[in-house]
Amino acid sequence: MKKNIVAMIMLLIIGLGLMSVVGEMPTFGERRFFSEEEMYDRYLQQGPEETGSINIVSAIITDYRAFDTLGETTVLFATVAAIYGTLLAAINKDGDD
Amino acid sequence: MNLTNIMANFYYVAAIIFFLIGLYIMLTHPNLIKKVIGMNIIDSSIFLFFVSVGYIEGGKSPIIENPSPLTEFVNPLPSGLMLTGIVVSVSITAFALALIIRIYQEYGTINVEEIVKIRSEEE
Amino acid sequence: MKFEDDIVNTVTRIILPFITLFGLYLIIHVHLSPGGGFSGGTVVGAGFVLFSLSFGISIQEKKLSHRTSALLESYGGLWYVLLGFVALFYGYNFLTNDPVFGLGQSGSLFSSGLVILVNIGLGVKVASTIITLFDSLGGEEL
Amino acid sequence: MIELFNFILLIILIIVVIVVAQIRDLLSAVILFTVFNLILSLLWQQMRAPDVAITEAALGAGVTAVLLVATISKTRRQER
Repeated sequence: MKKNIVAMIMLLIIGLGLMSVVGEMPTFGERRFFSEEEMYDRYLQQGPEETGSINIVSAIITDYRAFDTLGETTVLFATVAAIYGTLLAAINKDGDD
Repeated sequence: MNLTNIMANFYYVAAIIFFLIGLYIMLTHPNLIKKVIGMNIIDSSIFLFFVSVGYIEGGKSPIIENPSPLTEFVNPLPSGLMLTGIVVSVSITAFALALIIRIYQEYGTINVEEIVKIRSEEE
Repeated sequence: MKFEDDIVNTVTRIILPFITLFGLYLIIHVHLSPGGGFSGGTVVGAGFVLFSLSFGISIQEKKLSHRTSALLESYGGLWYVLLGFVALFYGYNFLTNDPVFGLGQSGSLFSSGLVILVNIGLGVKVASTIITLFDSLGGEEL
Repeated sequence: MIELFNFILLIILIIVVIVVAQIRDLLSAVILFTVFNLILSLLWQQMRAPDVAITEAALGAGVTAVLLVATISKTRRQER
């Protein structure tokens, strides 16, 4: 029970810090602050001509940032390899005993 | 700290609340599967924060059927980044669950306190 | 993991082609509508997971063996890298789209060369990853 | 109107997360976590991000829940 109270106090401090950051952030849904940037205009104005895809999100993840997605497929491959290593090592060890 | 600004940004406040509750689950519950669920809740809070940053009032989803300069679209960049993040979070969850199954085969429990007790008795 | 129930088996038999068709639709129409390699591949993999939940993993092994699934996953990643190397032979950067692959008419089904080719490989890879994850985490022998 | 709908969805999400934190049965926690992800995908459709909504409904709600249930079936159901 003592552990819960200590965790609550700690989380309260973290929450107050994050909440002060939210107080300084621009209003939700406003165009001016986050979205009037070069990449937004470039993607939305020249995306269909440059990639031929009218769905801009898939144009971003497989054309503009295709190298990023290549790294992500590597993550998937590493996950499957790690799970095989973790679970099959147990079977081989049991077979030896 | 601006109070009216906080009231207008209730999406960010909800993301912070999810983050804190997920962190609370990870800190206080001794069960490993409950810790994995808490980690997933923290991931979802980060996704909620990023996607709500990209939203624009009155914007359409970024699929350009007829190009015209008058139509407003939401920012497609946070959506693409979070699409990557969801897949990575599922990968991390799967690997953590494989480790949990291995721990259960080794110790017969998935409670952290019992595992610590068993390990201290072994030494 | 097997769940023997007539209702579940019948509903699975009816609904499984539509799930797979929807996943393939999401993969093929990546440049026209929401979706893509990740979500479409996940839907196809979830259809296989539903099949193995209702009929048993051993019957699903006959349809798609472990070895085939592992090969599909490896060749999905290899297909991605090979598509990147095609641009190098023409003298452009790695994973270049525009002059190497034809773009076609924007808005039609056969357009946006690299995007749709990459997404087909991604869909195959993600689907086999989901099947492999479920088989290794939920299989009886482990 | 849409703002009110999103606000109600966020309130439901917070209640579901608090129940997930309090409940002792692991299977119920996993099912409530699936509900959490489905409502979250509804919220992302409201925020005009349909790609993320489809991916979350398939990966976050479907596959994660299946993997968690598979793990619970191999280990212990009650949290002690």
